[in-house]
Amino acid sequence: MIKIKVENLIHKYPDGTQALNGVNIDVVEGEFLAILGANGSGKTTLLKHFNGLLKPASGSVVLDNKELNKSKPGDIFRKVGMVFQDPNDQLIAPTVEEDVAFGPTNLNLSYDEIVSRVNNALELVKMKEFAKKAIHALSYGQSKRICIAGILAMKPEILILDEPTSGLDPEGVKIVMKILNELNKKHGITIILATNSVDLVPVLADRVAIMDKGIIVQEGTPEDVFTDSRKLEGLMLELPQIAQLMEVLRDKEKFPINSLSLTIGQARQDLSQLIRLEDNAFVSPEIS
Amino acid sequence: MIKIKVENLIHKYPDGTQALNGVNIDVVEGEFLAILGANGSGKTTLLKHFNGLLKPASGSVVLDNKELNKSKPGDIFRKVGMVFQDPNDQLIAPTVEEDVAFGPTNLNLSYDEIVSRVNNALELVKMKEFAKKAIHALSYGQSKRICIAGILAMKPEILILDEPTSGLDPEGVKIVMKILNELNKKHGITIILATNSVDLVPVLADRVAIMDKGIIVQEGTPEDVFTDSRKLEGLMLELPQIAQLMEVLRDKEKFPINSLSLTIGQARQDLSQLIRLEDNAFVSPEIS
Amino acid sequence: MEILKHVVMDHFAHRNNWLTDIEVRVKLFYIGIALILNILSHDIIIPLVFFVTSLILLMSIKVSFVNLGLRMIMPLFFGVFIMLIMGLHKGETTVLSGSLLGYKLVLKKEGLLIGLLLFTKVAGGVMLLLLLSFTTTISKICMAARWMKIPETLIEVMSFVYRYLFLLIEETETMMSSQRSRLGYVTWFKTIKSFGNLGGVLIIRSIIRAESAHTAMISRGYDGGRVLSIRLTPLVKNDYAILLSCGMLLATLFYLEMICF
Amino acid sequence: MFKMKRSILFSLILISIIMIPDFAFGMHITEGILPAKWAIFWFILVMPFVVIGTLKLKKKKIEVPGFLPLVGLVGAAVFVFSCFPIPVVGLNGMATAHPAGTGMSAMLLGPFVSVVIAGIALFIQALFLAHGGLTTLGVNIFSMGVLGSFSGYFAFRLAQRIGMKLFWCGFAAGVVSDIFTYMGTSIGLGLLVFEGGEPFPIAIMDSAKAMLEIFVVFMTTSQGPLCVAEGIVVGFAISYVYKVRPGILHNLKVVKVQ
Ligand SMILES: Nc1ncnc2c1ncn2[C@@H]1O[C@H](COP(=O)(O)OP(=O)(O)OP(=O)(O)O)[C@@H](O)[C@H]1O
Ligand SMILES: Nc1ncnc2c1ncn2[C@@H]1O[C@H](COP(=O)(O)OP(=O)(O)OP(=O)(O)O)[C@@H](O)[C@H]1O
Ligand SMILES: [Mg+2]
Ligand SMILES: [Mg+2]
Repeated sequence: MIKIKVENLIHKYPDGTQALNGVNIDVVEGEFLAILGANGSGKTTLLKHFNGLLKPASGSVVLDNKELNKSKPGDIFRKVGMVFQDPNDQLIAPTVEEDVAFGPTNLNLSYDEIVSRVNNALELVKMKEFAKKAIHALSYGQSKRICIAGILAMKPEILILDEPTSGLDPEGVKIVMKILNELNKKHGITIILATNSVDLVPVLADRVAIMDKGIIVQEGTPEDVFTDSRKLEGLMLELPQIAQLMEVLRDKEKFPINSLSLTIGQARQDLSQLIRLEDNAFVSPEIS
Repeated sequence: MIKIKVENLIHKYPDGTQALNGVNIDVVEGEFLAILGANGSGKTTLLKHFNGLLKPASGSVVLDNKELNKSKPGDIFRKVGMVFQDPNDQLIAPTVEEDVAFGPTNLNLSYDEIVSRVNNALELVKMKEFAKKAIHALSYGQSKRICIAGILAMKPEILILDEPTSGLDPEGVKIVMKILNELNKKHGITIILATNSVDLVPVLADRVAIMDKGIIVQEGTPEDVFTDSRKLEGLMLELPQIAQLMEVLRDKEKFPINSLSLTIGQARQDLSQLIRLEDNAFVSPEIS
Repeated sequence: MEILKHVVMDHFAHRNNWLTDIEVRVKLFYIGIALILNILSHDIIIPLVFFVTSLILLMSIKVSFVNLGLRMIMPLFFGVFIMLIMGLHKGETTVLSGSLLGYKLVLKKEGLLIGLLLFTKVAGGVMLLLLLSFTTTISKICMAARWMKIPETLIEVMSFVYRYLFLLIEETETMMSSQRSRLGYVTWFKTIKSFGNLGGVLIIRSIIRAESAHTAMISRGYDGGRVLSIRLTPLVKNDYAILLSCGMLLATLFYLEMICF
Repeated sequence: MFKMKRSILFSLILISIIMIPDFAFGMHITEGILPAKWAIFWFILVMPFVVIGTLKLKKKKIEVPGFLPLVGLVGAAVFVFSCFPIPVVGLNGMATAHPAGTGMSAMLLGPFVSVVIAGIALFIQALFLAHGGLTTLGVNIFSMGVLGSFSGYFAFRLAQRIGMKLFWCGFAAGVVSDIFTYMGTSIGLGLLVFEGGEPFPIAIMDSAKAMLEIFVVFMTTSQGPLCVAEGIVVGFAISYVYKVRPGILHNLKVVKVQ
């Protein structure tokens, strides 16, 4: 089922910058969509249209068969939660607990419901013991997790994240990606994520859309999208490291590889198969 | 020749956090040193001791055989330039030109000298045509480059950078790394760089120091340091993607690999050699 | 906030055209004298002349009517307001009268005429200001201010305000979006409270930023000296020529007004 | 005929009242309105405040390293604060109005420095937003800078002296500085009616009546409720800072260390 339908979306900033030049994309319920693009390609601008924070100059965004322009902001925000790039822009209450409770309180829930939602959300991001801590005493990675918790506590159907892992150390990246994966696969939340780093996308996303100069230039599964490094380089992007290696092996060293593996697991399989193939050849030279 | 000598450095923040717990490290003239560590491991704190922005609680930092505590700040800043993590914290003048000129002006140079230095620095980072532009109209990657230009215009002997590539797209990362490489190899500037992303370090650094909880736990060439993924994971870090793949191939698939390659080029060599080895085996089975 | 961003942008001043190329001191001289003539004038001709000429100059560098209109609206409302006040308080000849909630109001002709003069002065003066702001960047004005021996400290504070204004606006907007996306603006009291939090965050952030800006300044050799460094180029022949012609034009205008009206 | 005239008058006044919130952005007197003598008068009046403020800044800049960027950044923050679109209900219905913000800066940096900041903010607004103007800079600095800062500062200190909670101290600063700012603007506008030709007492009475009327119009339209709203916002803001980073308020000597 199509959850969000974006048609011919154009956006102009007040100073005349046309940041979106006609974007078309459908988001399917329950999918994990990654939007990939260089600095300034329009990712953030597009995301802000998904929950009506920005208004289209022309074109339309349809959420659950209802045009966003015609929905009440409250209804949209109830369905769509957004995590911004900089956690400092998002955390505004003095303590962790209060911040996570900020959203649910505004939903006019009962006190018990609020408390249970806050607890559950903190549980999910593994930050329960930090409930009473002051926001400014958190590390960067921790504040990022609280941002996610704050949105989760509102129980959105769709979760939008703008570069959720920039500035995090590898461990932090892993944790955030694990949380997202769980939310998507276990809880069925639709996830849309914008990023300009290629290495974490293939691991998780069901589908990748590549943006450039305000339009979506390519769309498909990670395997489809990451086939050609030259094309990506034209968009200021690159293949994931592993895929780069595989491409070099295929093109320069003439390894017989069909599709480029994107993850370490896949590459391991491919390469070990190759070597084993050769082993076979070694065992029975007559056949070849 | 040893340029900076850090001995038993301990730092306490006013709120009691002991961010450095006895750091020992030597920086050799003309080298490219990468300091790698998880969020909160003390990288920024250490960097700020290299130019005297922070004062040690105990221990000493010696620059060119002179204790930093006993040098005049002006002399230190002439030698050591620092690029901060957030460009918005570093760019203080309203336009690009004025900002780059800020440092040279404080060196009391002649007007002509200032102008020529500003021009050269902007040339180096390829931002000459932006000279008159307002700082707030720059994109993130552009402002990062102006930060570097502002420091280059002071012609420091040592360049210190705090996460110079976070938030940049792959193209931006490449450009910044190319600039740094040129400065280091061509102009002989000593470079110290802090980061928590592992993939760009091996390409450039001569030496890597890994920090954890305020001390340096490991030190050596990239090849030395990146040998064991479990050790790194304990420090919230990981091997570069390529090295991870090679490790899996070595340990799980029993490929006969001696040292883990870190870059795509090395891995390509290693793997193609492997296959060729097998080919040899295939061509002359009698010999083996 | 939207409208503010719309208007506070100074990208017009960053463009290259013949008006932005004129020496900033020449422009300031012209605008300054013109503003003085504008408020000294006793009839609506001079303000209208300023209004029209500035408008034409602005059109010559392709400033759109929308941009001008947006900035003119509020001052012009103000002009109407002033016209009403003058009409209600000055002169004898009654034009209209009535009472509002038992309060007697009489609009008078002479007052309205004075009001009309003020209205045109507003239009002329604001257009002159716009002529300056659409063609001159703040940093150029800072340079000119230094030349005019305005205390360095003031110029430095202004350059800081200008430098960080856009950054803070942007951050505030993001914070507002995030509050909004968590329903921080659903009732009046919540709105007010959200604004309060926002104001608090803004103060904290600006102070933290000030600290790191200062650190950065120190590490770039700052020891209490100057912040701004670029100098003004000396005035050249061309500048004097424009200066002279501007001066003569304005003098003629002034003279005409003295003898003709 | 007479009825028609009356209805024209009514609609004129109603329209202008409804329009007020739109131009009342910080409520600065627009370029071109003041005759030269008043412009000069106001410039001379505010000059000492600006000079003292500048001297204080200069002295502090040398004494306290980092004071300059602090003033610049807090100035920028107050500027942004004064752009918050606060929804209020007045005689003219629901509207969004903008706080003055001087209460905030006076509280944080003291009244004299706050005058300087207000002056710079007014200068930038005059240029970029065409709010206020250059020849009217004097009167605007008087109403927003001098009256707004000093009244806000003293209200805050007084409230603190009598032991009110921090929220209410901030509230007092916000409300009082806002009211005084509008008072200043009303005085500036009302004096326009002042005529040298008439006998002094009559002229004064006339201007006073005009001032009062203008002030009443401000207070009954959205600007009145805005004073209260600004007070609440400033109160929340200052108590937020105190809750999250009390150190900041201690360092700026806004509140004493317990
Ligand atoms: N508020 C704004 N006013 C004017 N132009 C803007 C504004 N915000 C963004 N832009 C411009 O719009 C374009 C798209 O910006 P956007 O922030 O969507 O890029 P992005 O893909 O999110 O980039 P990044 O990876 O750097 O976050 C850029 O050219 C940018 O300069
Ligand atoms: N101003 C400060 N006051 C108190 N504690 C601080 C301060 N700055 C940093 N710390 C603490 O000191 C430790 C080291 O911080 P530091 O900023 O050096 O880490 P880092 O390695 O640069 O991390 P990151 O990768 O997140 O930039 C952290 O635990 C941090 O919480
Ligand atoms: Mg973005
Ligand atoms: Mg750091």
